[in-house]
Amino acid sequence: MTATRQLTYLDAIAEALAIEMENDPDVIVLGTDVGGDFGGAFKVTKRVAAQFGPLRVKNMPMTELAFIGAANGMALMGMRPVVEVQFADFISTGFDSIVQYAATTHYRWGASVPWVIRAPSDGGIRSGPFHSQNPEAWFVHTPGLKVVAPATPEDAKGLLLAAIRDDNPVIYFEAKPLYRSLKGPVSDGSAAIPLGVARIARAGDDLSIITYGSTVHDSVQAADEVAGDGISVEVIDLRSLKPMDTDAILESVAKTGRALVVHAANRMAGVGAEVAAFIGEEAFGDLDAPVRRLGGLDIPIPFSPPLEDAYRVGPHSIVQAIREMVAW
Amino acid sequence: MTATRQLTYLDAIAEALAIEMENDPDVIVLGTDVGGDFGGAFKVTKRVAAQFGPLRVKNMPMTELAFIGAANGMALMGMRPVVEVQFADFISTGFDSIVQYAATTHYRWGASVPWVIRAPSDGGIRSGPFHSQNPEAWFVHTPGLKVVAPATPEDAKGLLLAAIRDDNPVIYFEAKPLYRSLKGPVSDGSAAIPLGVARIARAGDDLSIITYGSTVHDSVQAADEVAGDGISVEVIDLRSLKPMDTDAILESVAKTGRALVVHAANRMAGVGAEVAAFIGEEAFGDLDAPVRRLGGLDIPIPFSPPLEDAYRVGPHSIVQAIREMVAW
Amino acid sequence: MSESLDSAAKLNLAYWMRLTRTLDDALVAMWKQGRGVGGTFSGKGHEAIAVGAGYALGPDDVVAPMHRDLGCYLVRGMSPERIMANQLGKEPGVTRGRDANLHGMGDLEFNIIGFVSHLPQSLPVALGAAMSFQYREEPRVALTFTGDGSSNTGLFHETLNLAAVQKAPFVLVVENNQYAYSTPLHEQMAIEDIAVRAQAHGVVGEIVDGNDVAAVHAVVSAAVARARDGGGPTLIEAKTMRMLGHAIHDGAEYVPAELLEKWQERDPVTLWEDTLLEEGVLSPERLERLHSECRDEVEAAIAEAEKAPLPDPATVATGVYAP
Amino acid sequence: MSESLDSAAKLNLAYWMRLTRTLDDALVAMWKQGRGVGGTFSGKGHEAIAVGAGYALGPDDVVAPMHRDLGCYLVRGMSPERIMANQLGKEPGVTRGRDANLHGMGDLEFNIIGFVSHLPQSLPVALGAAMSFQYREEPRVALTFTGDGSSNTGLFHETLNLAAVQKAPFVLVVENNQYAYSTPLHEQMAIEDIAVRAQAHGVVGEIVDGNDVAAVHAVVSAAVARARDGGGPTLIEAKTMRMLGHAIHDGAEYVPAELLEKWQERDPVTLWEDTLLEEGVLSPERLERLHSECRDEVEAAIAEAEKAPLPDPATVATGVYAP
Ligand SMILES: Cc1ncc(C[n+]2csc(CCOP(=O)(O)OP(=O)(O)O)c2C)c(N)n1
Ligand SMILES: Cc1ncc(C[n+]2csc(CCOP(=O)(O)OP(=O)(O)O)c2C)c(N)n1
Ligand SMILES: [Mg+2]
Ligand SMILES: [Mg+2]
Repeated sequence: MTATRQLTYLDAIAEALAIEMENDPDVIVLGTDVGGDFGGAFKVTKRVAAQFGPLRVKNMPMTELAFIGAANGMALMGMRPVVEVQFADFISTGFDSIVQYAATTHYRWGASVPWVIRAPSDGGIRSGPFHSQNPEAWFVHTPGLKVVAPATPEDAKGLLLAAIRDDNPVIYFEAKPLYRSLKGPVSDGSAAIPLGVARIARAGDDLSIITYGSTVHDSVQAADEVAGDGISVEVIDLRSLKPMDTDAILESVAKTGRALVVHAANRMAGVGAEVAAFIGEEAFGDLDAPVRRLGGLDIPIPFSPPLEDAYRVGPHSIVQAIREMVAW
Repeated sequence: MTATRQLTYLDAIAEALAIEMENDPDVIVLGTDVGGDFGGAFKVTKRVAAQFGPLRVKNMPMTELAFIGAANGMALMGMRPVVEVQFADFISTGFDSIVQYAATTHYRWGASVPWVIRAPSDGGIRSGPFHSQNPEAWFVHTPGLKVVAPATPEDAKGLLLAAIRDDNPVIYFEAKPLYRSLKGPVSDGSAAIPLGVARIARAGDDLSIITYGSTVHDSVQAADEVAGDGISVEVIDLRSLKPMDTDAILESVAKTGRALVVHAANRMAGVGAEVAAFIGEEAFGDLDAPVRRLGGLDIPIPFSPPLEDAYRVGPHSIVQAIREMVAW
Repeated sequence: MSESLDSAAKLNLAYWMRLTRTLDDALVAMWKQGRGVGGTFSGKGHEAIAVGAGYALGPDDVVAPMHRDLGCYLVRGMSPERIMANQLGKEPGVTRGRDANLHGMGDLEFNIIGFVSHLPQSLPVALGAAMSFQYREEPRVALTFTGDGSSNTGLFHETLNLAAVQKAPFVLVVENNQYAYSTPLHEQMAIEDIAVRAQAHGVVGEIVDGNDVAAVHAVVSAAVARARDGGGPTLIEAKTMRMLGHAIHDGAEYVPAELLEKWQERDPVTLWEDTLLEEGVLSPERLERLHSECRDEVEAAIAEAEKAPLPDPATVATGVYAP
Repeated sequence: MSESLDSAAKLNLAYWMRLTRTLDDALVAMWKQGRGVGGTFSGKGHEAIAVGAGYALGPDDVVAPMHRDLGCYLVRGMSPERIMANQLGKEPGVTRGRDANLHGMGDLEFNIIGFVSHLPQSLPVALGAAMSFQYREEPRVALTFTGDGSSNTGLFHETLNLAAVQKAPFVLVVENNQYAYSTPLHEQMAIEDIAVRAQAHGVVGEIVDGNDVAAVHAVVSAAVARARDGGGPTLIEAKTMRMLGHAIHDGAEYVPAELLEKWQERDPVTLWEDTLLEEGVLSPERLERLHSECRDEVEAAIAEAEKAPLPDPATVATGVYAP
């Protein structure tokens, strides 16, 4: 189980899909354009489409509400559908099937709905308001769902394996800017990484950044930058947003006394608000400075490069926040 | 413009609708079962249905996505549709028409979408997981919407007038447990109460409760209860959640040094997280105790009385939190 | 139509319909007396559809009933006590006090899938079940119900279309009861027969008299058989009338009295009993006994349910997730 | 079919289609050369639909085009510069750098409603516009476009049903181009003609050759006239072929070459030019001039757009709300 190979973030996802489809005939893939020679808008399912064919990698008409609803029914029958929404933005089209049906079923009548929705999210690639969204907050607020957002190839693989094996509906947000741009070591084998356990992406003593998804990398970059000035930053990669590893957060903040919460999604009432509110409530005595949050602006995501850059969090804004917080 | 009459929360809403339909022929009402002699599941539109007839109070087939989408088109043509979703819970069925279309249009191409969606929310009346929801956090997180949640008959009237006159899409959450149970003074005339301005529901010095909707009343009740022990609690009724009156929050917290955020919606990543995170960030120096949050549990809303009571925030849990915070 | 049913089956249908009506009447009465919790729905007028369709399924088939289908829960084997306990929010209820009235009353032991309010969410869920049967090459069928109002929703069409493309073993019964809450058909749609909607998706469409249990049973049985044989999905429009309000609080003043009178003459439960009396399958005495057995069963169920405990509030947050 | 058009109109159609094609070709070329920003969509093959339908509307009518309808924006009066500037994310673009390619290119001055990606959100929006015309007793019509893939969505059906119930002055053109992204028709639906979906809602359904601009113009004109006269909505299925990939990055290897070849023979732009040459409405010289005028216009537009400024990042958060 040692990390032997370097894989892209995308290939790590594709590998996890293949492993679990081999392991378990109840795992099938559904979505628009996922099948055939095409293999998905981002080609994430190309490998499994070729390996398992159309009975297990099924093209759906562009009807998210119905095919996520159908995934609910399959899951109730003991199957483990892995649904791709073409872009995370289109998850809103299947909203009721997720937040009203899947999320509530186990509580109401005790039946499990073990599916995964894979949602390619995030931006920075000039795709505009409808191909760049990070809608995880809607789902973290919804009782009954699990929400995952891997930042590395290793986690992308391990968390997808865990998500598929989990007996609950799990939304798995892929950071699409990382698909091909990020390569990293990936373990052989089929070990899952448990949901709900954060990872220390970079250890440090003076300030904790709590983040997930693509901004983990921006945060590490920022941390490296300020290290030159003797500021030691710890970066906590949450990995799972629901359940959330609150112990890891508290432990880090107890050590550093300063917390900066960062995500790509827009800041207003985002997941970062939950994290910051949690820290303010549970670690008040540890805090040497106010908990700060960085996220996208509270605007639809613009497409033109200068505007999108102004919308997004990046290493530069993180560095600035770190410096201000340390000086507080 | 003096407050001369006592109206129920419901009648105050009905009055605002009637006033604005008289003032402005572009105001029409749409929704399932809103028209005819029936006048809506809660009879909120009965008065205007009788007064203005089926051309202005229009029954829609139970197709929220389409009729909210149609409201988008009407609004683009300069009309001011006021849409009723039968229960706030069903707003998720029209989600894309709200969060993708209406919310983004002005930013993208400069056209106004002046509609109001009236959403009867909140529970406590044994209606179960699909007739008790408080989904405001989804919309507060979505850029481009405005969100309002009146707690009193006076505000219900004044804020609805403002919402209808506003040139943006406004979601107006009605607290349905208050419809007939709450009576209060309501001003004559047609003056609006501006969106984005909070109200001090009860003045106090030792602790600030920041809340909205039905829990304003629970908070005031709790505040009255602890007043006997010499604890002076200020209750801030936000009224508007987006835009939010952050000045009023800061002013109160600067005075009291303690903030408790309360809402009926489930706590996890709710609007209260935004409020608490905001206070933690902007009023850190003022705080004598951690900012605390009370909200519903992170579960679907159960129907059986002992379970629903255990799910909900109420005066009792607020009193307990106040005492703990003051003792901190 | 009733020729294809043997006497035992005919009597069974009579029993389930009468039991349904008796339980339905009891629910209405209790809620009017203030002995209920929250609201409740009556399926009065829908018994022939709920029972006739439910009875056409095999034990391994899956069904997702809606809020007028009390009879379907019964015919699938759910006990009146458990149903009553659910409506009263009691611990032994199907949802253990979590979900209201008939909502959420799923139990996979009976191959019943529970519904949510958001209509018609059960449609794609039942279709997904049908698609799993197909994938696993199991000779099972999934059937679900929906209303005239729900037949206007997008999800109705998306589901039928997907079912058609997949050629899934899926049967959809539309209970056209003339109203969606207060809204009559002509304010909901500009067509006469909902069954024509099948053509939009390349699906077989049928119309049946929803107050004739034998007719419902026959048309559903044929559709189920076709589905099981790989013949794909069927849409069945069963025409009937909602005889009471939308839910218990609704007096339905908006429904013309003549319309109700007209349909009252064709009450599905008595219609079937009269048929069996005429055919000699039932004697008046046997019918009387049937009625009193149903009454006893329902009364016992109420007594049990009323004395059952409420859920323990300490358990409120358990069971949100599968372990 | 072309009989009902006078020569000037025929020439106009030829001009708009050629301009559309020229601009479309230029966009494709620029993006392939890396001179674009983000992605772009080609409407190659859709010119007769976009132009023919757009040309059938009066100036007060409202249109909500989709991502294959470049020609419709042009025929409604939006300049190639502004369209090009939008695609390049420039400040003078329709959305001032806010929305990508053809998305969001609404401008009420031209009675154009912008679209969002979430298909087919424009349908109810256009219907809402039509309902306002009805309410205000204005003799205006709203028309919108959608694709074969989008015709499977629930919103397609909800919109048609609501339009039918309201008898709204609404025209819906389905551009059946054989594919939804990589998915061919037979994996999307189990019917032959999308036009049959009209019957599910009591709406008039028509089928037209989407590569024959005069035919499109005629059938849309008739539908618009009927709508204006209170005759209610029409669904028009225009059959065509998407001649390039779904978007610029897509090589569309999944489309059989023969299919493209077959449709290439009936290229809507040259088909119409050939018709006009045959009819003597166009001379070869005039056609040559038309082509070079379109080229000049597009080149000028590109030059203007390329030198236009990008938006000022300081304005990024302005305009989210109407003041
Ligand atoms: C998406 C959604 N919107 C609104 C409602 C509220 N509602 C409950 S039942 C109903 C009418 C349903 O009519 P129909 O489908 O004909 O079923 P019926 O009740 O007549 O059996 C409405 C509007 C709902 N349940 N779901
Ligand atoms: C709700 C939704 N899901 C997925 C997509 C991604 N997507 C964009 S266009 C498209 C195919 C649309 O096909 P069709 O309606 O036939 O239009 P065409 O592109 O062929 O003109 C898809 C799947 C989308 N835009 N909206
Ligand atoms: Mg009905
Ligand atoms: Mg297409």
